[in-house]
Amino acid sequence: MSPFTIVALTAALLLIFSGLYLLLKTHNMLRIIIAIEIVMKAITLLLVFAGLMNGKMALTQAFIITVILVEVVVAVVAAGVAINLYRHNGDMEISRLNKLNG
Amino acid sequence: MPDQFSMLVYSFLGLPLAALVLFNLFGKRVMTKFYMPVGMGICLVQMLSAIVSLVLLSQYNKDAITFSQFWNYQLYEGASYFSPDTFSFLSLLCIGLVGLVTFLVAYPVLPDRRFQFCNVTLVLLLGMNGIALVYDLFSLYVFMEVTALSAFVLIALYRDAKGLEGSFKYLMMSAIASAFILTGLALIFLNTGSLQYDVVQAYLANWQNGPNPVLTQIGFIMLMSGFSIKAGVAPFHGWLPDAYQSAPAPVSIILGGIVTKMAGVYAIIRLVGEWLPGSSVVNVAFMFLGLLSIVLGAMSAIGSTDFKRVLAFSSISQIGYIVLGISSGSPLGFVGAVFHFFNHSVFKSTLFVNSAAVEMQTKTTLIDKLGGLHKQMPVTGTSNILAFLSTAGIPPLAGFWSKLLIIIAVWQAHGGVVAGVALFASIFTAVYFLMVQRKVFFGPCREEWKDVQEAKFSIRLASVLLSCITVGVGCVFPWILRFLGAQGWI
Amino acid sequence: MLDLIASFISSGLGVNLLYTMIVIPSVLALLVLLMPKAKVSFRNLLFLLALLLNAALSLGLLKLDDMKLYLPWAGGEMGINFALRVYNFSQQIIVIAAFVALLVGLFALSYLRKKSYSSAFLFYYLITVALVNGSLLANNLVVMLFFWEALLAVLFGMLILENRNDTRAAVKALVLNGIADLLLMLGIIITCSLAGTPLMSEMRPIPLEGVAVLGFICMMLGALGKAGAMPFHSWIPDAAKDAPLPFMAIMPGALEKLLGTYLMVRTCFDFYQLAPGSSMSTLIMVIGAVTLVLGGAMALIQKEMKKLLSFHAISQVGYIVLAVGTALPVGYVGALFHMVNNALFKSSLFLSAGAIESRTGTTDLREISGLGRFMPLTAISTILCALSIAGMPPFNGFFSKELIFDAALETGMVFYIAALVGAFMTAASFLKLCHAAFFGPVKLPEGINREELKDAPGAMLLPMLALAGTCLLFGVYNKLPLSYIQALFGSFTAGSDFSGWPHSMTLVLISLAVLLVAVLNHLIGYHVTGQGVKAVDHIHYAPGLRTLYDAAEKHYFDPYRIFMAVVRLYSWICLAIDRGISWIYDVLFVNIVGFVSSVLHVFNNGSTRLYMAWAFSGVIFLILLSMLLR
Amino acid sequence: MNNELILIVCMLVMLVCGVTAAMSRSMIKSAINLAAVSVALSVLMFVIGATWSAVFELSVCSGLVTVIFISAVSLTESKLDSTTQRALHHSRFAMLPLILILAGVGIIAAIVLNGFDVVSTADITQTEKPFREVFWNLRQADILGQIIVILVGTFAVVILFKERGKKI
Repeated sequence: MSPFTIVALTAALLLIFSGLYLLLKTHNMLRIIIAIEIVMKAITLLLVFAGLMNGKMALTQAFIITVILVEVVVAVVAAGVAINLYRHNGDMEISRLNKLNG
Repeated sequence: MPDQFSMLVYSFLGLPLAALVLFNLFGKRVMTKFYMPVGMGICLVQMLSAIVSLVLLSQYNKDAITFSQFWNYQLYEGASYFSPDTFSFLSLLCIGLVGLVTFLVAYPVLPDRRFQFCNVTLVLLLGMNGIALVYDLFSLYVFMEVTALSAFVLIALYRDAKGLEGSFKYLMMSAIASAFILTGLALIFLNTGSLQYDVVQAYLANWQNGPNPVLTQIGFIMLMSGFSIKAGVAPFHGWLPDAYQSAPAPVSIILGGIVTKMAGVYAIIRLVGEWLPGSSVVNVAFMFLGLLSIVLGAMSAIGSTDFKRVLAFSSISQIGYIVLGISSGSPLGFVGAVFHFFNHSVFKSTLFVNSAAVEMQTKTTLIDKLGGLHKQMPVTGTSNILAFLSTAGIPPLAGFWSKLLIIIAVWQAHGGVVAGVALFASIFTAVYFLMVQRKVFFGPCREEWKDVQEAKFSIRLASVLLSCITVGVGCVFPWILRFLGAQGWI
Repeated sequence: MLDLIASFISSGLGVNLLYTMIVIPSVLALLVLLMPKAKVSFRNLLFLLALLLNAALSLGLLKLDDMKLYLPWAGGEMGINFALRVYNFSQQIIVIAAFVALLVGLFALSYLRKKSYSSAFLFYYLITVALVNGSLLANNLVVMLFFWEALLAVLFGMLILENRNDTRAAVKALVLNGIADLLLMLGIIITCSLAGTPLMSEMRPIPLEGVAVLGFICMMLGALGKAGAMPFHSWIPDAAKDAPLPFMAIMPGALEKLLGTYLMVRTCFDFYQLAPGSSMSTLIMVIGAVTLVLGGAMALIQKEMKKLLSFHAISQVGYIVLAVGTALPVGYVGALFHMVNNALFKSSLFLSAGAIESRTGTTDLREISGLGRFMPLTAISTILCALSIAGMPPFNGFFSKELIFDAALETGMVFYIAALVGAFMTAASFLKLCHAAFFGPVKLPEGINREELKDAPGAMLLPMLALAGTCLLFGVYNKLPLSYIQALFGSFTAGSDFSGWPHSMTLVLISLAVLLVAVLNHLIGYHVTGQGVKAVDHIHYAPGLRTLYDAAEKHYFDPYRIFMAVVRLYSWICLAIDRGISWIYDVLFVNIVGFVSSVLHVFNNGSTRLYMAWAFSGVIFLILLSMLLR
Repeated sequence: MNNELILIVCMLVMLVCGVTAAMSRSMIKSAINLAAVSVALSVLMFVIGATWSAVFELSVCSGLVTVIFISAVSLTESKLDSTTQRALHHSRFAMLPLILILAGVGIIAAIVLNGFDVVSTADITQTEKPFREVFWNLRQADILGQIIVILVGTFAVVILFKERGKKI
């Protein structure tokens, strides 16, 4: 039981938790994207940890690079949608997103 | 099997890529007329290839066509390559079919933005084809992201408030799902050192005795939650009605018809149905999720006032049936779930095609505003009835058989109460569909809809084609069952 | 000559004759129906040809020995095969039915000349003949039930022909007969399961114990319903008001009685062992006696010829039921003889009423009088039949009634007295009828010219007279029918001969005394009121009886009415229950669903935070579940 | 164990910066904190020898994503995050550090008390192939997926960021 394992698991879990907490609590669309990014960072940390544990660092690096790419594109699309919504609504308030019901 | 045939599989990825290059290489002036026909052609070729591959598989008694990679022929451990099996080809067939219908409907519905629509739809098809073809969980995740991203863009195609809103909600939930899936993958990868299907399957078969069972358990729960969000299984379904309702008409067809199923249900079927058929914990969990989806979807659909939203809730309910079938853990339930997968993509596309026809002709999908359209739109109304009956599981339509298999399997696995609830909920299915049918198509024609015309030819063609498949598959289903029995799959 | 034709037919067709009897009238019925309106005479010819063929074939049938025919039908262990059988019992009844049908059919052609529904009526008529043949020939109880029920449908069709707007009488007939047939169905199920076979020819008489009693009662009630005895009688007087008279003559007058008696006798004699003096026997005799007396009593006061006759149709069934109920050889023979006689004189009397109606436009005895001068042959025929029904020697009615009196007396004095009372009422009412209609001062309804009033046409007179003549023939030469009838029962009636003059002179004298009392009563009544039609008013308006009669006229005692009241109460209760259930479905259920749905809508209101909360709760649920289940 | 100390420090920096990014009232500060998380992560990767992913993390995440954020913030700056909103935001997240500390203590206590350990599954006998070969030869499907993801990104930019009123 190395301190590294403890800290890595705890840090990843706490980061994921705070990311999801932000996601759940915030009223701002851009902060949602930040929350997603925080969670992704934690997951990257987890992936690194997994690679260290199973000794397949090269494969892990390939995974991480792909994840980073996907994450960036998600951020771009999310920012694009958020900016368009801002143009419609005039602010980034997430509770304005209530037009769909019926 | 002759090696040349395994080249067939390249068409699933190669053709859309080639079309993308073609579209963007030449100017829009030249290509405008060709976007939709090329898309349709690609979907047709995909359907044909899928059918040929299915025939080949059964001809040569092979489980899967493993085809080599693009520039290297050696397969190391941890490699990601393509190995579609029967279920993959069935999904590819569904993708081709729904894609074809989408292009058929988009042809008259989207006179502008064809360039954008066709490009992104082709990417969407690529993503879904990738999901069906790959043999590695991480690649599955990547293609899932491709699918989801192109779906966000398609929903927000018109950049109207509703579309953007639905897109953003889908995006948020999908991001959470991705996070869950990746967490799960990381924790499983920690133990296996590879994410190839067979490695993960072998590990999951005996995970309790493997290293780090706690991490694996957490990882598996995360994985399941992520896939459930993508599939729209209750209680992870929140985004689904909004996304379906807000999307442009052709986009809701491809979303409701295939995207959520490829993005979520496909993985659930693979993981739970194929890899963990005997796991009682997972089966009980999915039994609860399936029942909740069935009941919640049906109940919510009853109170909905928007045609597309009713269909969205119905999707939740039907996906619940698929999940319930998988949760039985028996081969019968698996076959039932796979067929419900196919049937649902057929009849749900029909219904969305009809909603697109109604929306195009009347510019609204609010049920209370519509009424008495059957006289003006007989083809749409009739195919709608057929699809509804198939959804509700009325014999001899296709939906009846798959539901029957599922309910029998569930009865055997979980007892009569669960099967009874599932059966009872299908009464609700009939209720809300009859309600919609009565309010939209039957009854006296409203004054403002007196001059409504029947939908355009290509839309009618699409709904007639799908209705024929529903009826035809329903009629030949006993033979399909016999064939499956002869193959020893049931 | 007839013999020659019969043997020719039977040798030619053999066992095929059995289904030919059913097929030929049905096919010709269709042809009659499809014949164009313009070819009326051709249609009539075809109709007559069908009836003639039927009569000829029935004669041919007479020549066959005991024969059975099996056609596989709805298979199964119990083998509901299309089994037909002809043997001496059915042979004779079919011949009687065929000849009565021929004669009444001839009359009907003339009667229906100006009616719009004639084609449909003729079609129904032929179908009826086919179905009657079928039910008499059936050797399988289920097949018999099939024909039996089909007959009910045809009956309904014939009843609504004349008056399509007011179908109350038809519905009444349908309901009463339907109940009877339902009971019969139950009885058949019990009988078949007890006997182990649905084939009548295979059945051995079942002792009346336990379930067999129920089966017996159900079968008998079914038969009684067809015959029109109490408590299934009340549709007949109602139907008489509107239905065409040939219908009254053929269905309640003749064929239904034949069928009902046939089944009654077979039930008591072939399927079950009805012992003389047993409680079941007494029950049936009570039913018979009550039918007889009440039918007679109601007939007594009627002043409308059709109604009077229809009440007599009920009353005469009472005699038959009474006789069958004795379960004595003399009773069975008497019942069957009376059945034949009843078919003859009752149809003839209905035809007379038809003739009078077709000439004067009414059969109300208060409006017509002294018709004998204008319609002598009708009068003769009517009087002959009246004498016959009243039991005047040497007519056939006398001999059959004597047999029944004999049987009744042997069983109990009460039944004998009831039979005598019935005889008195019959005689009195027919004295009234004949007196009022044919004698006395001439009185015609408005619009009928004295000079133009003629006797009925030949086509009407011929059947009437032929039937009346047969009545006389069967009375004078009663050995002819009785020898046939006696042969049916084989050893059961061996050693006694019922033909010829009744053996007990005392009984004959008592019967004649009753007739004399009836004549005296009529004379007194005539003397008091001065009108033939009011000759029995002193009985009608006698203190005590008057209220009863009033109540009966208002249908207070109608079993149908009581039954319908019960049905209405029952249906009201059912409706209340049904309302309750549909309230559960329509209101409670819908409200619950609506409520749940609206609650779900609140939880699906577009708030992303709520959606995420859903999803996270799902994850927590999965984690908890996996922890719980480990 | 110098190495391990550096790793632990990196992770703690990640945690602190991540929570700060979540709690920060200003969007720009959030973005910068996020970049700091990325930097810490890439340092961590660099230390354990995952050079390629470290470079990617550094360039793409801490570079590109921050640029995207800042441009998005500047595009939507005007009425964004008024003072009341910020106060609200602050009050919403005031409890977060406390929760996190409690949760962290709980998790560590649970791990230590239960004697929970993560078993290494590394196969020492097998030498791993170099990253270049793994990435280019083994993960070809991923590379195809990446190409397609970039395609989607391009289309998304074309569709979502195009000026209004223009039709394509």
